[in-house]
Amino acid sequence: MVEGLFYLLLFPGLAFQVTCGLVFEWADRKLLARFQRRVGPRWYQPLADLVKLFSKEDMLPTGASDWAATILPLVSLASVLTAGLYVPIAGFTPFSFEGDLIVILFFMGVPTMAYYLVGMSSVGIYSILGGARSLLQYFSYEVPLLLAFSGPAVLSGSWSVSGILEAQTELGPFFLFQPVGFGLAVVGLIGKLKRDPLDIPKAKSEVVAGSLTEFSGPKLALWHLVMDIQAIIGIFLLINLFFGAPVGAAPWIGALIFGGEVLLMIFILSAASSLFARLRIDQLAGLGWRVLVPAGIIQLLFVILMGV
Amino acid sequence: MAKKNGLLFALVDALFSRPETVRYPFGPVSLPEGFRGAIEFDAECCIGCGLCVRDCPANALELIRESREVYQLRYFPTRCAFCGQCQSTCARGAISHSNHIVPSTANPDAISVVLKDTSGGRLD
Amino acid sequence: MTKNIIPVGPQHPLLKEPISVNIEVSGEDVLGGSLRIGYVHRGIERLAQERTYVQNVHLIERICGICSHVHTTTYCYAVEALLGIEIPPKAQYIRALMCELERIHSHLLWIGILAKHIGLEMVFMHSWHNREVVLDIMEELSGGRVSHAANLIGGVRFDMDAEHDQMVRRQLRKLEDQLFGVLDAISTDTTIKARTKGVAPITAEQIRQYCVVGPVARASGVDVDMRRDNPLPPYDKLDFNVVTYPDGDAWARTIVRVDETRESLKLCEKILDQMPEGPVTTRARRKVPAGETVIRSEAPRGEVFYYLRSDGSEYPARLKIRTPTLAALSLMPVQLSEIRVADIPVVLAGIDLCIACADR
Amino acid sequence: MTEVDLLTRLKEVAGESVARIEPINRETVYALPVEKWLNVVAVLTGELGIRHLSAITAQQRDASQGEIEVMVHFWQGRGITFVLTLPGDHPEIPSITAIIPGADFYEREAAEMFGINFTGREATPHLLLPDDWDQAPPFTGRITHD
Repeated sequence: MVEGLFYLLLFPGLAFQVTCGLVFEWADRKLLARFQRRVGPRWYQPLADLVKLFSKEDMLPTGASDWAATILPLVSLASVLTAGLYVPIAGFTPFSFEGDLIVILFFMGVPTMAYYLVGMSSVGIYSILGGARSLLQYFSYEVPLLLAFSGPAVLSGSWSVSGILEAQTELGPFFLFQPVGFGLAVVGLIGKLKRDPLDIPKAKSEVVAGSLTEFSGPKLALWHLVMDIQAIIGIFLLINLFFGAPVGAAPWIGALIFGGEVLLMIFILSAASSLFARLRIDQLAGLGWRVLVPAGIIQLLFVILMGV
Repeated sequence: MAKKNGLLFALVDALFSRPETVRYPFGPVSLPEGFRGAIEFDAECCIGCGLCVRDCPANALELIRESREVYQLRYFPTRCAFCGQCQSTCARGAISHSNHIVPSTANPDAISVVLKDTSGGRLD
Repeated sequence: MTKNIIPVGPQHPLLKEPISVNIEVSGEDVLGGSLRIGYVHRGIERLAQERTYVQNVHLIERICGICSHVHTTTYCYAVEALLGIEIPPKAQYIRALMCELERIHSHLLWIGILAKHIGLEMVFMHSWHNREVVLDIMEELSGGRVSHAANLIGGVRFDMDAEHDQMVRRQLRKLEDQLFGVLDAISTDTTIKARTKGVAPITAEQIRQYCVVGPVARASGVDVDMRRDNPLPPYDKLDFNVVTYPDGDAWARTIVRVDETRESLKLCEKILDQMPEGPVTTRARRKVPAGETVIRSEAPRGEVFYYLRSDGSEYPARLKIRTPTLAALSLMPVQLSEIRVADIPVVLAGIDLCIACADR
Repeated sequence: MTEVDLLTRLKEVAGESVARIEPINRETVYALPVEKWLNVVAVLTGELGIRHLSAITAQQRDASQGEIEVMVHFWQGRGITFVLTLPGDHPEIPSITAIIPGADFYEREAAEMFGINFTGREATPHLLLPDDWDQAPPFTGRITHD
């Protein structure tokens, strides 16, 4: 009971994930700032933003669904936190079971749906456009992402993340065997997180802030938290699936290596957002279905043949 | 190489060079030689021709006549557009721009200073 | 599909200045748009009639925050034409130098804004970082980053000695060093190309119909440049290329400005090389004899047109200012059709909006 | 096309009242009758290829007379300006937007600032002035300040 509460609230549950999410946001903003020759925020800036937003007035335009706007960020937060429970941190897996990869992917998909619904339940044209775009984008990146994630699963013959980790201790990190799959997973993750260059649903110059245009105060804070935690969970998952966990090392060395891998991933994401211009939604659909999906299928076939 | 990976090169270059941000109120601010701040007035040189008052596009100057030889200048620093016209107009070199930055206000008529001579009429 | 109106402006993250574009969309397709300007109309043409010629120099400077110098230069040439005086050659060269620096600064600003609109915040920051060098040069020379107050009727307000000359050359070399990589990157980058190539093409015929000028016209293959066609001194003694591209799409508009930035850098060096010695001001009377004049000059955004009539007093009788943005804006509703919602920022950026100029 | 040729052609189109008046700076200036204005513009943009409209300047040369002068500035390698004089009490001039779409904004501005009525084009909302502007056009008469 006490142990369960510890897992849920502290590690790897709420407190740890929120902290990691905020650290991710800080690292990301700092890196972006340095790429742009700026100084960047101090380490407590994301937390300060969060506190500030929570203390702000909560407004919604008349006609927007108050019910949807309140419940959807909470549902999203709950699902990303739940997903986080099943993702191993440096090989530490308290709740592992066969098939937890599917559960994680399901829960990770919930915020996207919530984002779509929240846009559609609003009255502003920007929100509606943002919601519609997020669904279109979902169809473009989700299939390549699933194909990329099934690579490690097929190779290790297990649909649990800890099973995939175990397989990697024998075979070596999977990104060596599946570089294409790894690339696809990164692109898919960027799409899932709606980050530059695939921030089409919330492109500032086109649809202001997408579905979240009408949001303010605590609800907006919750959405920011969801995005941050979703990002860090996605990164954790990617590392588990493609880098594996160090074998037989002391826990602190394992944690150190894991932290290094996380930083590398954050660097890749930040650099990608700095280096590429935002795609149009039709270009993304074209890229997704003409390039990424075939590449994913070929990669999967290659993995299946290798397994045989 | 630099051509092909232009943006990547710029990114790495930026990452390993010092940030350009100026921490404005905390660090030193370098002003150029010809910076146009609050004006300074040299009553010794002034002959009271009043051209500066006429040419001022912002109506920031008023000439006060003390006697035939002695003139003072009333200056509204927050009306001033810092254009340098009075300095260029004054044939006797009685008006010059200092490097004192004047903070802006909501009411431009609120502050006025009577400039008597260079040392006493300084705006701080 | 239902039709919706996207209100871009008067306040919108896309815009730095207030303008209202109501864009009719159906899903992701743009059907058309209507335009409303005048949010920053200050009545400068009317105000100018209430001020003396000398005061007007500084009023005119405040038409625009980017091309402020070219406005005062054109105005001063107009007044000097009425006065019948010619300013000393060195003053002409200093005016031209400031004009070219301003062109670099305006184009770099534009490149940054385009990059920001298509989600390349890093290029935006780097471009504006380079622009800062140009602003530093101008501040060092004139004492002001944006309001240079460089012009007087009858000359320029500051002189350039050998030290200034060295400083400008040093800064320009520094700028070249850090700029050319970014410019190359912009003209070869795949994603920028993907977002701008073929977007909202303007034909040369449309350019002529709508009397559009400047880089937008040159990007559609219309070879106009008032620096060459109707040179104010000292452009008649300077040798430079006018960059044109035939494509007419957003990509061509980008490349034209990138190339013009390079061209202007070269021109700055030439101006410095040819800079004569001598005084920088000449005496100008306050009362301007009756008469009228028309002056055309090339601002960073295209042809600036000034009509000035004097009735012999100290106050202008009529001052007419036509800014290049006004011409380009009339073309915008035409461009806002058969594009996607995602192209709106590219189209809006492409014509280099300067609303303060357009409204006056 | 030389200036003499241009003047002859203009006289053919718009009658003998066309006059070449004193040039302004480097511009050649022609005075035209308002009635033939549309025909002149059609000839200019069509066979003469003078298509670039730089600006339209309206002004009251003498406020007491009230006559409004419309100057239309073209550019084709050199500046060509046409001057049309309108009566002050009822200034009316045919719109050229059908021939030169780029004239739209300039005409609207002149209409707002001087109260000139450009005929033959659809009514448009204000371009520069506020929507609720109810005073006289800014360049005619005095503006009352609050």
